[in-house]
Amino acid sequence: MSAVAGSRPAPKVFVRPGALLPAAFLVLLGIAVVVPGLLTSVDPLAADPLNALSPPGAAHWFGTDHLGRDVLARAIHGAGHSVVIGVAATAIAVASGVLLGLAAGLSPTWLDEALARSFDVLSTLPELLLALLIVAITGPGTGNVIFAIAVAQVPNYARVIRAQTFVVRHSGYVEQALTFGRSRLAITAGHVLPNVLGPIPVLATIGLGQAVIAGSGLSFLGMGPQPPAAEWGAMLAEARNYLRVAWWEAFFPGLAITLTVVCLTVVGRRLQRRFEGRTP
Amino acid sequence: MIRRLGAGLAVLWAAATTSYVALLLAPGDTVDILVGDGPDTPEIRARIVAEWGLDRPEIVQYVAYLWRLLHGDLGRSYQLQRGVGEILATQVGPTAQLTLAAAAAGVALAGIIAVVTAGRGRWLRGAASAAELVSVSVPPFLIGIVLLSVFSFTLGWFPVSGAQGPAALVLPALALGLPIAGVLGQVLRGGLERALEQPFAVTARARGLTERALVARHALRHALIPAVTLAGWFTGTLLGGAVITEILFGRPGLGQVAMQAVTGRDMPVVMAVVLLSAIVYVTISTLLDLAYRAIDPRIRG
Amino acid sequence: MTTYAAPPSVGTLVGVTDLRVGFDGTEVVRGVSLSVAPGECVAIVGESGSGKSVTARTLLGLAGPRSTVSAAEFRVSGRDALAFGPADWRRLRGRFAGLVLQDALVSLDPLRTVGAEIAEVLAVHGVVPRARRADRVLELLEAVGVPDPAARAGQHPHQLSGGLRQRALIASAIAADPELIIADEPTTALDVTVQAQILRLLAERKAAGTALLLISHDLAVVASIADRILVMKDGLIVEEGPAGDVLGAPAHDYTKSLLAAVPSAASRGTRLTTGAPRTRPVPNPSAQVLAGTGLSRSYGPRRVVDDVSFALHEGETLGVVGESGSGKTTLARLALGLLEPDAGRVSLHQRQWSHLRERARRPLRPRIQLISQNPLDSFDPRHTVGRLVAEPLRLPRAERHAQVLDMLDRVGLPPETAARHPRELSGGQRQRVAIARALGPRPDVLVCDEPVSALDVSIQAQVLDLLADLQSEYGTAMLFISHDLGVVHHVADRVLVMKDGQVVEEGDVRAVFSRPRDPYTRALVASVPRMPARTGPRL
Amino acid sequence: QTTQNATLTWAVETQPITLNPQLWSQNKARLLVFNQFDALISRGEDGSFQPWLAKSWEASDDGLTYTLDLRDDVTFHDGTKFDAASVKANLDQFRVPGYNPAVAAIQLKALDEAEVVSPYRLKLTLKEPDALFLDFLASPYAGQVSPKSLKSAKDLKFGGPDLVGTGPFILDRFVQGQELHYRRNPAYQWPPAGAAHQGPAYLPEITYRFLPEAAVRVGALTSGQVQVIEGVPATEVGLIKKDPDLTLQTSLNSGTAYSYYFNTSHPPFDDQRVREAFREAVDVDAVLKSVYQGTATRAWSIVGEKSPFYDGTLKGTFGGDLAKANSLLDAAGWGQRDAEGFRVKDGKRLTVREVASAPFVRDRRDILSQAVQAQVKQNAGIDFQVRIVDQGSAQKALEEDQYEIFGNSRGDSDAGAALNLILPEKGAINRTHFADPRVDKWLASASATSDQAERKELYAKVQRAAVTEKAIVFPIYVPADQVAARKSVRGLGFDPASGTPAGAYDVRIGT
Ligand SMILES: Nc1ncnc2c1ncn2[C@@H]1O[C@H](COP(=O)(O)OP(=O)(O)OP(=O)(O)O)[C@@H](O)[C@H]1O
Ligand SMILES: Nc1ncnc2c1ncn2[C@@H]1O[C@H](COP(=O)(O)OP(=O)(O)OP(=O)(O)O)[C@@H](O)[C@H]1O
Ligand SMILES: [Mg+2]
Ligand SMILES: [Mg+2]
Ligand code: NI
Repeated sequence: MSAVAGSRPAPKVFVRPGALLPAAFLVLLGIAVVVPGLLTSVDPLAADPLNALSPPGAAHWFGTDHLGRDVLARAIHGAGHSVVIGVAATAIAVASGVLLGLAAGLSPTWLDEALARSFDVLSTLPELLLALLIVAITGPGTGNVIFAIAVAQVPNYARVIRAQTFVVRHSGYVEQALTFGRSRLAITAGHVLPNVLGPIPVLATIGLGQAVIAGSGLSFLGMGPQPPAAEWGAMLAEARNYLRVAWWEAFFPGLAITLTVVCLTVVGRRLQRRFEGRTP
Repeated sequence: MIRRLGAGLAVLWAAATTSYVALLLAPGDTVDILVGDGPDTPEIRARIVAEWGLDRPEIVQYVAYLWRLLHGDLGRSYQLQRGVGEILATQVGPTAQLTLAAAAAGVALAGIIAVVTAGRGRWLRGAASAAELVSVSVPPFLIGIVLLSVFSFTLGWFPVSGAQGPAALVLPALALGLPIAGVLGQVLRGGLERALEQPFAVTARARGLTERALVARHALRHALIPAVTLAGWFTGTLLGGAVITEILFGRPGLGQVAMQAVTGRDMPVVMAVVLLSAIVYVTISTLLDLAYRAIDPRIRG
Repeated sequence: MTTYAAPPSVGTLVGVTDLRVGFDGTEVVRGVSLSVAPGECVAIVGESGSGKSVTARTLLGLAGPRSTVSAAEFRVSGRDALAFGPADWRRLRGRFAGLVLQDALVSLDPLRTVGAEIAEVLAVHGVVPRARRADRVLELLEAVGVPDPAARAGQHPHQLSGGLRQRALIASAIAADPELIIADEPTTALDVTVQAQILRLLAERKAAGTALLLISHDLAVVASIADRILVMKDGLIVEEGPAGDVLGAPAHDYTKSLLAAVPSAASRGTRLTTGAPRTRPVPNPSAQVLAGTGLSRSYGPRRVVDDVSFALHEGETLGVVGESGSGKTTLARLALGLLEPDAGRVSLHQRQWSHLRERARRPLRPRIQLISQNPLDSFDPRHTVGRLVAEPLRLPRAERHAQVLDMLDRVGLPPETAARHPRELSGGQRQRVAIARALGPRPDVLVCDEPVSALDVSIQAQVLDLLADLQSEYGTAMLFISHDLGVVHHVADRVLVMKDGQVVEEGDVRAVFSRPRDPYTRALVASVPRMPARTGPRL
Repeated sequence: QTTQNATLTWAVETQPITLNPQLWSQNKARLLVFNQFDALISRGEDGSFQPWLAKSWEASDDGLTYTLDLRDDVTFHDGTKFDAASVKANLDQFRVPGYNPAVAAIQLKALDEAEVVSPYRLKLTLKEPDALFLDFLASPYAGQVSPKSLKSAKDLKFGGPDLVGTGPFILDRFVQGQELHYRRNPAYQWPPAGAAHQGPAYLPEITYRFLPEAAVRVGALTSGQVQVIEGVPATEVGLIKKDPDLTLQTSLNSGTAYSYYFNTSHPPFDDQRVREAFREAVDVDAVLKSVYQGTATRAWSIVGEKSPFYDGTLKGTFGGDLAKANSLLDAAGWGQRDAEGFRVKDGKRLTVREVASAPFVRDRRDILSQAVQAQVKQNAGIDFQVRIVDQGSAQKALEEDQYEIFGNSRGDSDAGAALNLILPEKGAINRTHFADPRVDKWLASASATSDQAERKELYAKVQRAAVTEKAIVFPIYVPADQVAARKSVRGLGFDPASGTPAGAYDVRIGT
């Protein structure tokens, strides 16, 4: 005489055309990061002062910037900087977030409490301000920006992992594994860790988008990769002075950032739906 | 409550100390900053060191720093030649105005969009969701630039800058508030839709409630819970975003001061800003806890 | 298969012919006809997913988003419901018919007070003036038997027990004095004693002249109160008739199997699915495998298990019954060595068990295994069935695989199941996987914590038969926990009755249930709903 | 026709670090200083010194005493009288330890003492002759501050409304990060000799709004929200010129040209051929055209064209000869190239680094560096790395000799002052590590004489030595200031001493 759990049909994976576009863009982005040469043969740093600020046309599809560099080539090569910053920062943040979160979730109460407070301290500073502070200390540059964004994002992941660890630690299957006579270490490695990682793909995909935005924000403030590196945020920062004469110089890097983040978020949400679909 | 206060103070102390240590680790030294672009001779340096007390051991400087903090003395800015407290006092107002206006704009926009579109037709929801997605995906400074170009330079509806009057607040508040509206809109709509599917919502319908009454009386409060948990994030986004917005719109405020201080490594100002934002964060998260309790009786214990 | 298709007569409150409801193109209600006359109690019974709830909700226009509803004729309150707009439906809901939803525990808004929820109906339909509303809410709470209504009205649902919540929900359903109450599984999540109270409450409303449409998966529950019973399967009504006829002389095979599958005193010693007799392992009273003496355990100030002793012998099944919160699961965890007792000790094979270090306990763990109520929760969501079943096995890789297939075969699952994920299986299949996994290491003791509570009667019957078969094959001793007295009566040799962490009565199952000595046991036994005379009291 | 009561809003790029004239350090703040304060003397268009608060002055033949006759009709904004005692108080303030160590150590190095001879006559005694002393008296440092407010000001180092002067405007509001607001000083009767009118200023009020974003400044001007802007970005110059509602005025700055100084203390720039090759590898005209849209004036010497000491003969002596650049580098042993096309020698790439401190990068010099970077890479295989870092890191790099190029321009009203800092072996900002006894001697003699013709000749020798003979410097452009305004704004001008925008004394709104 108890509630009857209806079994849910297994989620089907639909391939809708709308789902394909973001994925296709991300693939293109991946190519731009790894082998930008496939997409353009133009040197993103080659300045041609005499052809500066020429509008989009046959010679330069996206026009040229204030130093006569090809905006398309710079946008493509910019992926390398912007996306790598995002990916590296997210990777570092995820790795340390998982480690810290897991440690907190499995620790005795006092240590857990201390770790949780330290996440608090990190989050008391707005992300951008913290990144600014770190960059101000370490100096501008790609590596430092990555580090800064990573540090700022660690608490996000650590908190989720910590909460997730609590849940998994008290779940039926961990208890069950105990009755099989498995050791704590084996259970942590075999059940807890893999299961707390569940939300990470989703969080990381969406976090990646936010890291790209944060990176471009820092670049915009002049704290990012140094000139002449093509980085979308830095390109935008330079281009803002030419808005009235050359909209294309700002438009394309802006579009690149926006599309990247939109596509990452869309894919992240789709992952999330699939993820949620499979854990009732 | 006492425990929360204690934890809050501990967080503040940790924030102050962390930033102090972090700045000590920075390259170059304070004297360089004070010398600046000007002529640089050993005599000038010696005078500066003496004047700022930089010849004392670091630990002494740190203790002195904490001691002064306890007395509400935030020190003197290296760059701006003025008391930090005084600088911040003039800057808190504009930033508070900006962030509150942005928060209000974000919340209002998100609320309206969520209530109007929750559970409605595919197209309406699709459009709202796309708009939200774009608003969180466009870098905030780009939103600012576009708003400025369209509404100020071209249409001339709003002044470009400054902190005069409500009209000057519209564009910066929007620039800062739109990404928030996007996130909040998504969360609220998701919450509303989830609430509207719950058994208690079906029960309420079975009592003869209209959909609108259902949203107003039941669903909205449920949707608020996840939104409230995000508010800490909003605070960070607002304060961080204020840096870019203030610079872009030429508004006075903490963000601008912070940026200036950070690039100039103006230690006292940086630390004061860090401390201030920690205070804001701690205060807001405490308030949120209370709000949370007010909304959700289940956690009142 | 017969389809009942009499046109609703004019006097009916609700009448529908050939009702079809589909979600996203799949029809889940496939031509149901039914009618409810004033003052009548109609019950729909059927297994999970047969479409009972959807039918009930559709009668109030609440089939939900993405649903498509069609009917040959659909009359509500004498009007043509097929032509209703949202406003027409709204005027009827709550006023003409009150709905008590299936998920009683979550059908009240957790953020609002119980009083506000009840008052809402009054406000929407303007049945009592604003000033009188608060009083009326108290009257209603009183009427449904909520003690201290004034205090309860100001509380939130989470502060109320399941029974009180269900009452409050019923109060809100009857607030506007509807002519019809639709109650969807109103007692499902409740303890037997509370269930009996709620059934009494509904019977009172019926006596007061309100018509009832009662939905349940439990035949015994509806037996006591329904005038007519409709048996539903796969979206169709397979049998319909006066309660006595349907239960006493079922015409349809499905109804028959449904009735036969109910475990009870009468079914002891038989296989539930076939009715054939089965052999029970003979307990060996000299070989004690598991024993607890003077066990106590507290959470905070509350003693959840209080001075409990028990002994379990080879081949024996010890049943543990008790209401929710009485400490059954806690006792199981103590027995499994997952929880240290505050006082007392547990011994396994007459050797120290509860006070061992985990390292010393580990090699012994395969001797005692667990089957829990919600198998899905006890499966690592990432693992396949094969991997899950293999986990407790300490065998070389090659043998392990063979053993897994063997165990799956024994629980009646095809070998392909090994590659699937448990979430792709039905509830009964999942419980089979759990059994396969628990029996893999050939334990001496099997602790079953409500192993069939989540299952339909027919599936429950299969699982109980399976457990019994495997037990007699392996001679495993079982600590069998259930809130269902019928189930315990069917499977157990001896029984412990628990209340508030204490054992109030213990003894041979037949003796305890037929001649309960303790007043609590007596109340418990009395609360069990009974089937009509044909099969006698079902315990 | 003049609208007497119209007010004006003027958008400026930088917010001053301090409003105290005695601590002034930014040329961009000059126009603000001279709204509020008057100096003792002023400079005419021809570079000559003219009376201001001092009616006349006389220097002794040995150049060791100056006697100033002051105006007797001047009052400070706080009502106190301006006289010889107040000038002395101002000068003495610089002697307060830690107050302004830089001025005390450089501009006032020679000053021995100030003596009040009579209420309006002051005698200044120097320890040694100083050709730049009059320049000091005409600089913002000599802006006269009420001695009373020097004592009572709440925040002396910052200045602000309670640090008062005698100028045509009274500062009555400062909002950090937002604006400065002045109102007219109705009692003002003592403009400098070169002023276009007499009596109080035309404008009753003026607001200076701080708008650091160039695009925002221009947007504010074109949409009529401000009437004047300074710091017009080169990209907008064309559009502004075309706009019939706007006017644009340009003036070259005085002082030194923006130049790259080569660090000669270590390779590769210890080799003069490499220094010359670097200069030849850049097509400066093309670079300037792309970066400044043709609005920048190419520089040929350290000293800017605006300065009377500019040596015109240097014009056309270097730059843009790619063949020469490459043959010079080949000759210097940098003949090989690596995979990326950069020249290498002994396995080391031909890398030169510029380190700049972010807060001091202005005028799109970061972009200029990028353009030069692209040019030297394409034209000569030189790896030019540009690092724009925070002040601390920049200072550290400079101290540790971790740079090869140092970009700098100075806005000193007397170019000689700048040369004294940059070129002598012990110069305070000698970043080239250049040491030439001849140059040191020429500079010393030029500082000791006040004969302008003689100074010009000496400075010409110095310039030739640095630019052509030793090639330690690569002059690039002469900084200029642009002011754009609505058509109705009249009387905008430039400070003759510095070439930066002048204060608002003569500004009016009319048709
Ligand atoms: N909103 C819905 N969307 C899609 N399918 C639904 C929906 N509601 C019910 N169903 C499906 O309709 C079928 C019948 O559901 P219903 O809830 O009526 O079963 P039931 O007989 O009440 O079962 P139980 O005893 O478990 O309550 C099930 O297969 C269920 O999955
Ligand atoms: N980890 C825990 N912490 C605090 N209290 C607990 C914990 N586990 C159980 N309890 C409390 O102990 C009491 C007994 O719980 P237990 O799960 O043993 O009851 P049960 O008889 O199995 O009930 P049910 O039939 O509902 O499963 C309950 O009131 C429960 O709230
Ligand atoms: Mg149901
Ligand atoms: Mg239990
Ligand atoms: Ni049941």
